[in-house]
Amino acid sequence: MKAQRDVWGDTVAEIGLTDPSIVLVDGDLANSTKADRFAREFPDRFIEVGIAEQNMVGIAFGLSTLGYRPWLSTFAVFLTHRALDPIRMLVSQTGANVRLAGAYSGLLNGSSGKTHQDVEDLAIMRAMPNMTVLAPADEVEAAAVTRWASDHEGPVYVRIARDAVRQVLPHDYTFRLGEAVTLRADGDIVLVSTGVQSSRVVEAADLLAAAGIRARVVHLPTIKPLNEASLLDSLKGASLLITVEEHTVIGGLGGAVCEVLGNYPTSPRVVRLGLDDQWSESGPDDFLLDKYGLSAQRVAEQVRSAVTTHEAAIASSGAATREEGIR
Amino acid sequence: MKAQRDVWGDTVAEIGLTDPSIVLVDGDLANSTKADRFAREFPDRFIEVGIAEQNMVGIAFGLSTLGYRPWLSTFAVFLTHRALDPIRMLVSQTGANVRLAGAYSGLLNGSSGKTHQDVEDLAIMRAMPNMTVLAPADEVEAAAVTRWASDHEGPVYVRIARDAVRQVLPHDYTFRLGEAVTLRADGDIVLVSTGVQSSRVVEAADLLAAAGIRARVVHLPTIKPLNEASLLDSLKGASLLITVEEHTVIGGLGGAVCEVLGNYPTSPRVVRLGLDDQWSESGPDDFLLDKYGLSAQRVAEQVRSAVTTHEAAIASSGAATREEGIR
Amino acid sequence: MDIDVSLSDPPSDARASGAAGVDLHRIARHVRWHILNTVAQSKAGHIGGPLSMADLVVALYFRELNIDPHRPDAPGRDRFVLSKGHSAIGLYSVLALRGYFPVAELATFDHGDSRLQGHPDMRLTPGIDVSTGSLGQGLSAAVGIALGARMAGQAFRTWVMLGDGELQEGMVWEAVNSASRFELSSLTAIVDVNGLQQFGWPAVDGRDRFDRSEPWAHVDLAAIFRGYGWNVIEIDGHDFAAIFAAFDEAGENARATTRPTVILAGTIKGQGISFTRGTYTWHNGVASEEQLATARAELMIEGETDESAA
Amino acid sequence: MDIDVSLSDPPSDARASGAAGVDLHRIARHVRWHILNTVAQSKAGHIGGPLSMADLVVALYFRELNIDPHRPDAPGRDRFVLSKGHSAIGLYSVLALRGYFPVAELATFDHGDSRLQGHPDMRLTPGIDVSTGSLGQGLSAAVGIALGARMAGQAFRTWVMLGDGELQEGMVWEAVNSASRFELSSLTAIVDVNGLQQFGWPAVDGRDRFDRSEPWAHVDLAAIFRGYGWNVIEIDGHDFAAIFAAFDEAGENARATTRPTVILAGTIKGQGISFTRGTYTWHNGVASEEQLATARAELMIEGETDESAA
Ligand SMILES: Cc1ncc(C[n+]2csc(CCOP(=O)(O)OP(=O)(O)O)c2C)c(N)n1
Ligand SMILES: Cc1ncc(C[n+]2csc(CCOP(=O)(O)OP(=O)(O)O)c2C)c(N)n1
Ligand SMILES: [Mg+2]
Ligand SMILES: [Mg+2]
Repeated sequence: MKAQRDVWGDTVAEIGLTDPSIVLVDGDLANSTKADRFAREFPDRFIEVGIAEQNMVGIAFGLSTLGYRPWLSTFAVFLTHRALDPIRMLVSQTGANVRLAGAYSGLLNGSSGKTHQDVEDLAIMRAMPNMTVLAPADEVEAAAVTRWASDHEGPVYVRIARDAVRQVLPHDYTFRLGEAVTLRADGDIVLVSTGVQSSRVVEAADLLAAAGIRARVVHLPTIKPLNEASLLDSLKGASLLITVEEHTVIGGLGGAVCEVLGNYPTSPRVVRLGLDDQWSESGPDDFLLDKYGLSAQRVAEQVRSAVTTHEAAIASSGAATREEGIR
Repeated sequence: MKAQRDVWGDTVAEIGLTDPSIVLVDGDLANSTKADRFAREFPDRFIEVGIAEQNMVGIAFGLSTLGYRPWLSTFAVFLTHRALDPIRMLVSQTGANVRLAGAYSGLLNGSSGKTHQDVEDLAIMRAMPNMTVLAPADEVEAAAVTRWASDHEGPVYVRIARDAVRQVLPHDYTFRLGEAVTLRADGDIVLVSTGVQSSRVVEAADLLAAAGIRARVVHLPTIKPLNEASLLDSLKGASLLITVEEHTVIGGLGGAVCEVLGNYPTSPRVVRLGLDDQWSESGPDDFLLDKYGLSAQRVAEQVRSAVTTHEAAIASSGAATREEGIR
Repeated sequence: MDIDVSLSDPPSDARASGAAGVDLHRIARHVRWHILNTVAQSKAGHIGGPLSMADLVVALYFRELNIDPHRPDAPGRDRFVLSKGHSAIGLYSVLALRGYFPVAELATFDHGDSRLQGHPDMRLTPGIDVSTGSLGQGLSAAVGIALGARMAGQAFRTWVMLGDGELQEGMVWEAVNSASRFELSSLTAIVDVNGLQQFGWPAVDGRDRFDRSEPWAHVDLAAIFRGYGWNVIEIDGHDFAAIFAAFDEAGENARATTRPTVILAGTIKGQGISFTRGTYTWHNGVASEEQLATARAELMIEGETDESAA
Repeated sequence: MDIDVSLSDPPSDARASGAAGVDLHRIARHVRWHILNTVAQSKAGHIGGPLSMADLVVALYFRELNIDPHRPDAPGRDRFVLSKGHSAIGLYSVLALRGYFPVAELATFDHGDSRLQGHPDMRLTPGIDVSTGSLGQGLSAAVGIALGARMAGQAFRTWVMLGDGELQEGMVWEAVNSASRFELSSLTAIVDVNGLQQFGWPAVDGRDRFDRSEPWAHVDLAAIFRGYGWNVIEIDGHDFAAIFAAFDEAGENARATTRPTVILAGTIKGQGISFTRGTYTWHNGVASEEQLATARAELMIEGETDESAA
């Protein structure tokens, strides 16, 4: 198991060997984000801006106008919140060739707590025109996405996790922009997830299988642009859809899925799991995942109770779709 | 017809007369946002911070810890983007008593163009825990919401429009947090809108009525917290639901509605109208509304074509719900 | 469209009329006219800031910058970032007179489907190097450009125009710090110190009498820039001789020092037209027919054509 | 829990042992021990920054601030904002020894469901006036507090502790500008100038040898603050006599001038423990059992109890 930040740091350093246009812009966190590997290899292409995230974006933009292809790296929350206005005007509105690596995304940041957690990045970056938004599942996909983004023309935001998760993708995995990736094919209860949470959702599916509930697992590494056809295809035959994300339940993966399905009135019910519109706290990873409902165990529990509610509703209405609702 | 910014400026100045805890923090735009009225009346409670939006938020927060109830005012985009990190940490995470008035929201900002347009504020602010997000329809509701927010304990974001729209609410209107407001009761095609766009949607409904299409209009002044029961109630009997917002179609009103309806598999199809995930430009109001599909005329057109598509689908499937989809 | 100028005003100093026979005073008058007139026709736009920086931008584009209007994307060109993007119409007027696009196109300013957006858009307008409009971001972009130029072994210089109100934006100081840390002597910032911003602080006792105090009255800007390790030059931003002396010094600094240079240019907001001069109330505004007539007379536009201005 | 101290170290200067018979040196030793030990037990947290500011925070809470640990919300109390919020454990240790909450509670630092969050949370911890953690925001909050105090006719003073790396954040300079514009002499900022941040710039040639250069080497911080109209005091931040002299001067400034005061306190990152001292690699870190033993010995904790420290 290798943490995504390690993979990102190694991969960017590796790409730097062959692509001299790659430069790295740091916000005084290179030893946390693992940008320090690039710094050691390519001191002349490593730009330490210090604790000034807005300025980082401006400098990266400026470099991009000369043909450089900058990666920016700092904690996700300081990109998506502290530097949002420069990202909007200088990167998104101009379509600049800037890659944003949001490190320490989600809940798990080494006990730093809510001031350092980014549980809104997907909602914020997804709303921005011209922005590609990626959230890899594990070490394999983190490497693939880092390579893909390095080659891509235009703004990209990549959600990078601090701590390692169980690998769920094969070593020869190929990342395809927008495509849904089915990690467990079984079942008409479909769990849709993104980022490293997908790894925990696969574990949850295993727990559910042990309890006799078959659940499909669909992983969406691309939050934007979504390939609707691919998503719909992966959801075929679903009777209940449960989105799970290490992110607020508002406006992120769950929101994106609901927006797509809104077009299809007979689509399955969607239950959204994630941070329940609340701030969290400091604490060890296991504690946080457990308390905020994102551990494999807790996801499995919540799926079980959603299934029970769903089946009761179907039984009482005698129909495949629920009676209650807005009709 | 009175512009919302005028109403906001007058109302805050009026409240200042009786409530000495109200202070106003400006970002060098008081003569645009109409905070200058308060400045003239209460120079000792008017705090000019200058062009420093992050600092505005920090200062307002500091004042709130002493029992003051600050209103902040600048262009919406410089609150929701430039000052997002202080809003997150100092206002949202602490639940501080701070009121954010986002002026010149949406597309229409006196030809300033995309660098000054805020078409993501609802998506961004809605994702933030503890944040109340309001978007009044007209001058009457702008006054009501300004009063409500002035009394409210905790963080509030209010979307304020620069230019006047046709009044759609009665003078004795009472704002109730979270509640859906039905502006046209007729029809099973339901247009759901928010902010000043609701006024243009009422006009669109009139145009549609003239063309023989009855459309209900539901206005949601509260983007967060949504009162689900009230929303569902207002949507009863809907066969097709069309959300319309002067905002990106991603993550805002349309997103919120889709998230709620996701729970109800037999709910109507939702078509989302608004800025189509693109940046806009400078231009006169009418030009922009027309080009970007938000004028009454253009909304009516799009509704008509959505209805045609919808009816064709029903006819060909012979069912009340569409065949195509993910089943 | 080449520069083709008939000299009608006597130049007040040698540099203001140079090799190409261009009379900068005259060009600046025409620029000022286009600012007021274009905004009046478009019924929206800024006036005071474009007018205060006009002489500086004319001096840059007609004498100082290494640019070619026919090759606006030439890799080796000097870069100019209008960080105070709300003054776009001032820059557009200079670019048009300099030949980047037809003067007639100014009439499309702020219209729909126009290349001349309310704030500068580098993807639309020939000659615009960086998109701006949200204040405080241009210097960071310029730092990135100047740094990239050095990394790429390019010799061009990078110029930025900032507003004095804009300096309140913290991001500017992040960039000021980086510029000297990275020893970017090829970077020259000009601050249009016109002593006013959009609303600002009342002059005396909190009552608004349409007078306003210097936004930086309590602050010693030169000392701050020096503290950050910058070269500082203070001049009258309406005096071409002083402007060119400052440009020369900045050029010398670029060659001979490791420090970026800031030119603190004292200007008057709304300069050049009697009713817009020295007041924050003309930060933006739409002139009436009568006011346009007054301005035309004051700027001595009558009988001159744009073609003859540049 | 009242302050009850047995004097065991000879005080090195008069002020370090005052009316209450408190030995600040000894308290500071215990604070340092709690910083290292608590983080080691919690397996996460910052070390270098908490250690460098320790003497200053001890001096504030045990001598300078007008506070009462039993009434952490008293309206007239002096306010303290730890803008460099990552140094929370340093402040928590001082607050515990000062009697705001039991010393034993330090063991809950960074645990789930704890009042002692990784970064200070004003809604959870008694004695925390402002939530911080995202760098650069504390001074703005303090400006708002000091301004509000003046508006409300309250006489208390407002103190802020900033990191030297933190000063790179532009929002700090927005607030610096406001503080002097609003003539907030009741505001005192302390900068913990420990010459290091988390990663920073390599000392010599771009190769990383775990040495780092002064983040502000190219900058004259005192000149900048003076340029903004602040009173500036420069001291050794580990010398209690110098610290109290600076506090006295800041108090005098609060009464006699209209300018805010900044104390640029020269410190050493990781000060007080041999292996954490002077290196950026202990910005954060978890000490081994062996390292803890070394520190215990160096800090002379053996045989002393916390209860006897404060
Ligand atoms: C971040 C940001 N905040 C606010 C504004 C709105 N605004 C446009 S111009 C202006 C005043 C600028 O003053 P100054 O920089 O002194 O420019 P000048 O006097 O040259 O017009 C303001 C507040 C903006 N464009 N960007
Ligand atoms: C806005 C923001 N950016 C980055 C960080 C991550 N971070 C925490 S501490 C630190 C270094 C701080 O250096 P300094 O201010 O000098 O503190 P000290 O040396 O006293 O620890 C960084 C970059 C942060 N907390 N907030
Ligand atoms: Mg100005
Ligand atoms: Mg430091």
